[in-house]
This record gives sequence, C-alpha cells and structure tokens, in this order.
Amino acid sequence: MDINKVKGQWQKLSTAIEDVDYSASGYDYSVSLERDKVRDFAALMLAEGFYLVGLMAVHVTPAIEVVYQFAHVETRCRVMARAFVDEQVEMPTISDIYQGANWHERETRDFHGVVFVGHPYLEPLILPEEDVDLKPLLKEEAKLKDVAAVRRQPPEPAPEPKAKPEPKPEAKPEAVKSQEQS
Amino acid sequence: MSIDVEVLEDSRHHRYVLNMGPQHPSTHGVLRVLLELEGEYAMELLPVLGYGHRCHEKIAEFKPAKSFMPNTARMDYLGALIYNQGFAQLLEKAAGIEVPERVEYIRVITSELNRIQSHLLWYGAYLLDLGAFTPIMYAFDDREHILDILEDVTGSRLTYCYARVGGVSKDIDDKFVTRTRAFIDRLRSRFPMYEDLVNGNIILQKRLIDVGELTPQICARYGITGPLLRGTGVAYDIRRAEPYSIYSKFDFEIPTETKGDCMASFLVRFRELEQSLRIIEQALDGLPEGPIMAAKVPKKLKLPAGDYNSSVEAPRGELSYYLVSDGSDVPYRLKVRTPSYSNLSVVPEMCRGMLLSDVVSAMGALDLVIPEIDR
Amino acid sequence: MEIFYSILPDLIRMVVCAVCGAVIVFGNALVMGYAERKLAGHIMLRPGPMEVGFHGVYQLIVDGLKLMGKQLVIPKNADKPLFMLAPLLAFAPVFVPLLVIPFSSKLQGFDLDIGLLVILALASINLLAVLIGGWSSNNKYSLFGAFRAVSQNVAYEIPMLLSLLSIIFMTNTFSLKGIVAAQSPVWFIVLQPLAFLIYLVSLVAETNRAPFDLPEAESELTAGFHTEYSGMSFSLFVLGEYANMFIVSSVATVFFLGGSSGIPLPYFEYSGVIWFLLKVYSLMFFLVWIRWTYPRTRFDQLMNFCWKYLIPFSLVNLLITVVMVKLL
Amino acid sequence: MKSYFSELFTGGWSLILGLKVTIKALFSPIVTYQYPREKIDVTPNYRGHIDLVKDAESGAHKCISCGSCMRECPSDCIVVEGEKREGVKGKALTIFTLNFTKCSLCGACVEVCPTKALDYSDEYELAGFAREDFHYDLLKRVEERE
Repeated sequence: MDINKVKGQWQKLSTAIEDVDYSASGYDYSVSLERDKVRDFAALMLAEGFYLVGLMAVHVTPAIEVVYQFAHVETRCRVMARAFVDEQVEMPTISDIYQGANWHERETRDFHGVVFVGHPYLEPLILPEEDVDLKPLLKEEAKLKDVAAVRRQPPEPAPEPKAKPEPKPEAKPEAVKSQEQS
Repeated sequence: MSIDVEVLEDSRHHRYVLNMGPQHPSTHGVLRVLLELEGEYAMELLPVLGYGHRCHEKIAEFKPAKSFMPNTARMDYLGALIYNQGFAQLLEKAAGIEVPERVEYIRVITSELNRIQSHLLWYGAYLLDLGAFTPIMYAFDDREHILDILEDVTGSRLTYCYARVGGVSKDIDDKFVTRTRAFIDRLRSRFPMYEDLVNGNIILQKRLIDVGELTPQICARYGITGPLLRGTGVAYDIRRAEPYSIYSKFDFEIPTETKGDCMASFLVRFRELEQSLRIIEQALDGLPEGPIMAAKVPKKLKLPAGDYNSSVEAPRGELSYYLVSDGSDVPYRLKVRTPSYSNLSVVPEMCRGMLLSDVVSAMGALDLVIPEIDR
Repeated sequence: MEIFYSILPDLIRMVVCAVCGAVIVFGNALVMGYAERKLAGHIMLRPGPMEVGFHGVYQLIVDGLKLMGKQLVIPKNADKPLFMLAPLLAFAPVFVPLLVIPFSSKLQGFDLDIGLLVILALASINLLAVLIGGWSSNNKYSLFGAFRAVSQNVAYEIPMLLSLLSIIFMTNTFSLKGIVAAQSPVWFIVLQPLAFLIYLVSLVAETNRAPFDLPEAESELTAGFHTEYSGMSFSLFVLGEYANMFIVSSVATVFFLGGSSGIPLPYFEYSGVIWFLLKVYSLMFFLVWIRWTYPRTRFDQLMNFCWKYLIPFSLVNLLITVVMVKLL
Repeated sequence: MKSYFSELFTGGWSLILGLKVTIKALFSPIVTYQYPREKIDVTPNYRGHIDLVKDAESGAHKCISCGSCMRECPSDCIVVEGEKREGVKGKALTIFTLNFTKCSLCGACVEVCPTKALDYSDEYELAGFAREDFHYDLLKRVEERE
C-alpha cells in the first residue's frame, strides 16, 4: 500500500486533499468528498486494506457534515473523509461495503437524523423506538456554528478576535472551502 | 466452526425466538441479544443496545472540556485510566501543552496496570461463562493487589479520575514502586498455575478451538481491533503502530495467533499480561524525577478551532477520541470511538448457525463491556 | 389376627427402614450440602459459610428453614398439576434404593436378589421428574434444560449398565450382599479398573454434576430446568440430587470398593458401616472436587464422549470379562 | 486411530494437572477478609466525599466562601453562601452543602480551592434509606467534629 498511488486515486474521487500534521491533529489526511462519491471512496479504501475506524456527524450550518475515519493496519495512515448531507438530510450508505458501518449509520441516524439511503435495517440502535425523531445531538439555533468556524484556522501569528460569523448561506460549501484551503 | 445447517426455505416457521438478556448471567452488562433458534442452533442474532445509554457525548457539549474527565472513566470502567490518558492526550494535543517526562512514565505505568487488571477480570468472567467457578477467584485474588496499588495513588478503585490536562493529580511514591515490583514477581509466579488449571485443560480447549473464527478481512470490514484482530495474525497495536506517549522507548512484543478463533484471542490476551509486566518493569527502571504537572496550563483551557483525533490502545482494542472545537473551551462535538462497539457488531455474522453454548463462549471471547458500547 | 402377627416383624422392619431411609436422605443432604460449600470455599481460598454456628455448621439447617418458609411461586400459565408433581417425582423414588444398599454385612434393609435392578429402575424416574419439571414451568430456558437432561441421562445410562454388567458376570448374582461377599479376597477395582473409570464418569453425568451439568447450566440457561422453582419445591429437587449422588456413589462402593469390607475396628461391632461410609464420602469428595475444577463441556462433545469413547470401551471390557470368566 | 487415543491420554493428563492445582489450593490459607467482622484498613489517600478541613491552630474551617469550587464543579453538587459580617474580613461562611448523589469524585473542587479548605474524607461505608441522607451539610459536620 504505497501512499502516493492511493493519493492519486483519491485525486480522481475527491474535491480536496489536505496533508495534516499528525502530531498536531492526530490524523494524516483530510479528504473532502462529494456526497455521491462516498460509496466509490469506501470501495477504494476497502480494496487498499484500510479498516473503518468510525463514522461521525457534526452539526454545522450549511449542512450536517458526516466524517468517515479510516486507518491502515500495516502503515500508519489515518484518513478523515468528509461529506456534506443534502437538503433532505440523506447520505448513501456504505454498510454493504463496510458492514461495521451498519451500526455507526444507525447510531448517526438516532443522534443526528441523517437518513442513510439503502441501509438494510435502519431502526434506532441506541435510542428506544419511540424516540426516533428525538435527534439529541443537533445544536440549538444559538449554538449552531458555521463550518468555517470549526475548521483549523490557517496559523497566522495572532488570530484576530473573530467577530461572530453570521451564517452566510453558501451555495457550494466544499468548493468555497477547498480553494481557500489548498 | 459455524455449522452450516442447510436451512430449508419454509423452515422458518418452526424456529422460535429466545431472549438472551438484558438480565442474563453471561452478557457482561445490560446487553440483550434476540436469538432465533432452531433446536439449539442460533440461526439469527440481533443484539439490542441502548439499555445503558447515558449520552456522554451530549454532556461533553455543555461543560468545559477538562471537566469531562470523570465521564471518560464511566465509559469503560475496566480501562478507566487508559480512557483518562487518551482524553488527556487529546486536550494536550489540541491546546499544544508539553507534558513533563515523569508524567508520561506515571501514565504508562498506571495504564499498563489497568490493562492487566482488565485482562484478569475478563479471564475470570470468561471462565465463569464456560462453567469453571474457581479460576475467577484466583484471578480476582491477583486483581485485588492491583486495585490496592492504584487506590493508594489515585484514590479510587474502579472509575479513576487521575489524569489532568498537562499532568496527573497525585505523584507516585516509593511505596507504590516497591508494591508494584512485588506484584510483578507474584503474577509471574502464578502463570504456571493458570497454565495447568485452565489453558491446558482439554475441556476448555474443546470449548474454544474452532469456535467463532475471524479473518483479517472480516476484521477490516467490521473495524475489529485489539486482541481479536491480533488473534487473526495481524500484529496491529496502537502502542506500536502509532506510538503515543513514550511507548516507543520500551521494547515489548505484540503477541499474535493465526487461527482467529476464540482460543486465539484467549491466548493473545493471556500473553499480553506478560508484555504489560515487561513494560511496567522497564518504566519503573527508567522513572525520572521531575514535576507532575506541566508548567503553564491555562485555567480556562481554550482549544484552537479545528478537529483533533487521539487514538489509544484500550484493553479491548482501539479507542479514538475525535474532538471538533470552535475555539471556545467547550467542545463543539466530541465523538468517542470505543472498541467493543465494533467488536460486538460482528456477532450476527460470526455466530450464525452456532450452538447456544458456542454463542456464549464466542461472545465471551469478545470481552465486551456494555457501558462503552451504549455510551 | 394371626395374619397380622405373622407379618408383624416385616411390618416393623419396613417402618424402621423407612425411618432410616429418611434419616439418611436428610442427613446426607445436610452433611453433603455443608461439605460442598465448605470445600468449594476453601478451594477458592475463601472460608465458606462462617456465620451460623461454629464455622457455619448450622448453615444448611437454616437454609432448609428459609426454603420451607419461602412462597411457592407457580408461573401464570404453567401446567399446574405437572408443575407440582415434578419435585415429588424427583424426591420420592430416592428412598427405595436405600433399602437395598448393604451398609454392613448385617445392616441392610431387604436383601433382594434383584437388588441392582431396583436401584437402576428408580434412578431413571429422577430423569422423568426433570423432564416434567422442565416442560411444565412454561419457560424456554427450562425446556432447554429438560431436553438436555433427557438425552444426557439416556446416553450415559448405557455405559453405566455395561460397566456394572461386567461385574455381574463375575459374580453372577444381582443381590448386592452377594457381590460384596464375592469381593472378599480382592476388590473388583483391582480386577476391573477400566469398568470403574467408566462407571465413575457416567455417575458424574447421571447426577447432572460437574463438567456435565448442562441441564442446569447457569451461564447459558440461567439454572436450566429448575429456573421457575422456588422454596420447598426447589429444595426437593436439591435433596433428590444429593440423595441420588449418595445412592450412585454407594453403588460404586458396593461394586468396586468392596462394600463394607475393611480391617475390623477393635471394639466396634458394626465397623463395616464406618468403612462403607468412609468410602462413599471419599467418592463424594471426588465429585465435589471435580465440580470446582473443570469448565462445562459443550453438549455435542458430551454426547460424542459417551458414544465414541465410553460405550466402545465398556463393550470391549465386557467382552474381555466374559472371555476371562469362561476360561477361569 | 492414533489421535483417538493420544487425545484421550493428553486430555486425561491435563485434567489431572487441573486437579493437582485445586487440591493444593484446598490446603493453602484463606486470602479473603471477613468484612463485617474484620475491618480493612483503608489507605489515607482514599477519595471519600469532600469535607471541610479543620485548621490546626485556629480550630475553625479555612473556607473564605469565594465560591470557586461551586463554579468549578462539573455536576453542580456544591452550594456555598457567605454573608458580610462587620469585624470579619471578607465573607463569613453560612451555608456549605454537598449533594453527594451527583458527585463524581473528580477532585476539581479540592484542587481549585485557593485556601486548601477542602479535602477527601475516608468514609466508605455509605448506606442510607433516602436520597437526602447524602445531602451533607459540611459546615455543621466540621463544627461537630471535635
């Protein structure tokens, strides 16, 4: 598994790849994906021998961001693949590729309400049946932040006191973020 | 060896559903498994979770990051010090705090003692599932020594809150060192007894060999890590793959087996006891003097915006904290990836077609701690 | 009236035997229950019962009273008559074999010449009680326990009979007194060591104990067939199990360890009884010792061990015995 | 055929080894404490519920009712109130209650206290019939203590 070949394949699938300093953030690569590229990305990662560490959703303004974490067994390589949910809060499932994702997706639906299309048994896993639309981990309006607010600020010496970023509706959130980052 | 009884299409009508749990002697905690049995063969299994859910991740979004430390110990009470260490490292990585050398040594020693204590409890409880009542008493006899040693320095016996951001709450003294060395010799002298009484026993071997076989491919698809993955021959241990803290300084092997069945993960955990003892010995020899708290730890710990991940080797597998911070001292989102969660998700595929007593021994081999699954 | 006088000695003998049987059953249950908890404790490096009386001597009496005081809980849609019948069936047939066992040369209830058949016939009634108990308590786990008990006891009945049969061939009498007498020069354990081993293993399986305690496997079936029983019915099951253990190990003593033969103690005329009880309780100690050492076997391994190992060995042993008896 | 017998003998030998271990254990001494009869000596570093420390020379508690422990506690178990009294510098403590049912013994209050007025007690035999048994009034406790 040599990393450059894999990164080449990522290039075709993803919109932005960012090499991250492991000692500062704890993972190596941050890959931003289109929503419909998630399944091919998962298939590619399984073929390369990565295992699925976890799947987590973060509630930010434009849309809920689902983060897939992969890691490799032989060489140290931790990858965070990020994808935004569409307007109907849906996401294609990868539970037929990574069966481990089955439970992660059910739990994310419990807590964030992200419906995973194509999931074989999308029943509540952790919460009881009657709390299906409780969605506890969604933020209230006051605390909701924009996706830029939770991104690593480029390390300029003194980050100016950040005015409260009013949530500007972005048409294509990843496109804007990727130019500014890469 | 999952017995592949060829299931006729219309045979589903003479199956019946058996409810194992949430109060059941061999599910370690409130786990309920719905079994669809045909005779004694479990054809379908459906673990039902959530009985022990306390929404730790929601609590993390209301309090300052560093006051979440006691919650980490309540997630996996058997590896509490390792969970504390993982969370402390996460905040130190986020805030960029350098930890003095002595603290790293203390954390490694207490974590390895915690790992041994967790393996000993698993050892006793697993044999209780298999019907042997005596070994749990011998294992608990050894485990009590560790609890006394750790109680002396941390103040509690199970749910520790010992690590602080940038250090530990109390220093270890010579009494701790001498008692730990005495414990190491005592446990080493007990290994032959365990070999005779349990590991060599033909009844136990028959119960464990060829039961619940896993392969590296299944482990990759389900995200299984820890002794189960090492039982299938993959020497993947976060202490060696992504050396955090000062594990790169110690030489210890990663015990692995090849078959990946219950006996494999059983022997891997048993040999890990010896490796942890070696780590503790080397750490005690190299214990430096020095402060036990980092120099400047801000009272209001502001975590710079961004997301951080900290992975640690818990007794059951890989534990990862994923923190998304928006610059304030309250985490925006904290996700805890616990090993038993993924290890348990393989049960429906692994235990299909098994006998009921094999389902019990296969699930015992997963070394489950239910509170860390439900979080 | 003469009829009455003529059968009076037998009548008295029957009453005395019945009383002695009850004393043995309850006494053995108290002694064995206490011994098992004390031994289990010390094996596990803990002292066992210490609270009631010196070293917990009265523990079992207090337990008995507690169990008697407990409410008899009958599950809602359990099969009530059968549910109540099962404990009686487990406890009652245990008295009859005690009449036949020769505690010493002179101390025996009735010296029937079909002694062994009486014991074996009544030993299988205990199996019936387990089945009825498991079925009638309308609980999936106890149903499991009942079915396991049936196939286990039936399977292990065969090697048990075959190993005893090889002894019967040597003594060609079923009466236990005759068998004890036939062992005067040398015990049968010396002549038939293999039969003794087979019998020992099947006696452990017959009483559902130790590595073969699948019918009441705590960790899988939450106590198997007597899950729903509480109070006195549960204690009847336990009494039946201990008494059954006593009978089966006394049969082993009679057949293999020379019954009550041993160096006659100087001034005690009934020294045979002491030797007999010594041997029986040493066998029982062995049963308790096994129980706290081994894990539980899996059900199909249990069956494989019986059909593939015990039965072939006992058949071969029987063959050799027959040939040897023919030659000598 | 050979494995048929070899498995029997190796298995039999492993069983006998197991018996040897348990018989040795049968005659080795007991390691357990008879708890209600024998008391276990708890280490002084044991973390029981928090208690106000009695100052050696002045004989009173050292709390200046600044309330930093109340703010620091993650589960809001501590209630501290003080009032201005003339002739007393700073605020005099009037109420100091601890709701031990919610306390997770994290030790944040003990570490944050500026005057080191709080410390862990070593009570571990806590049994009560009502939740209120664990609402401790530390001020009263420190005065009652001799």
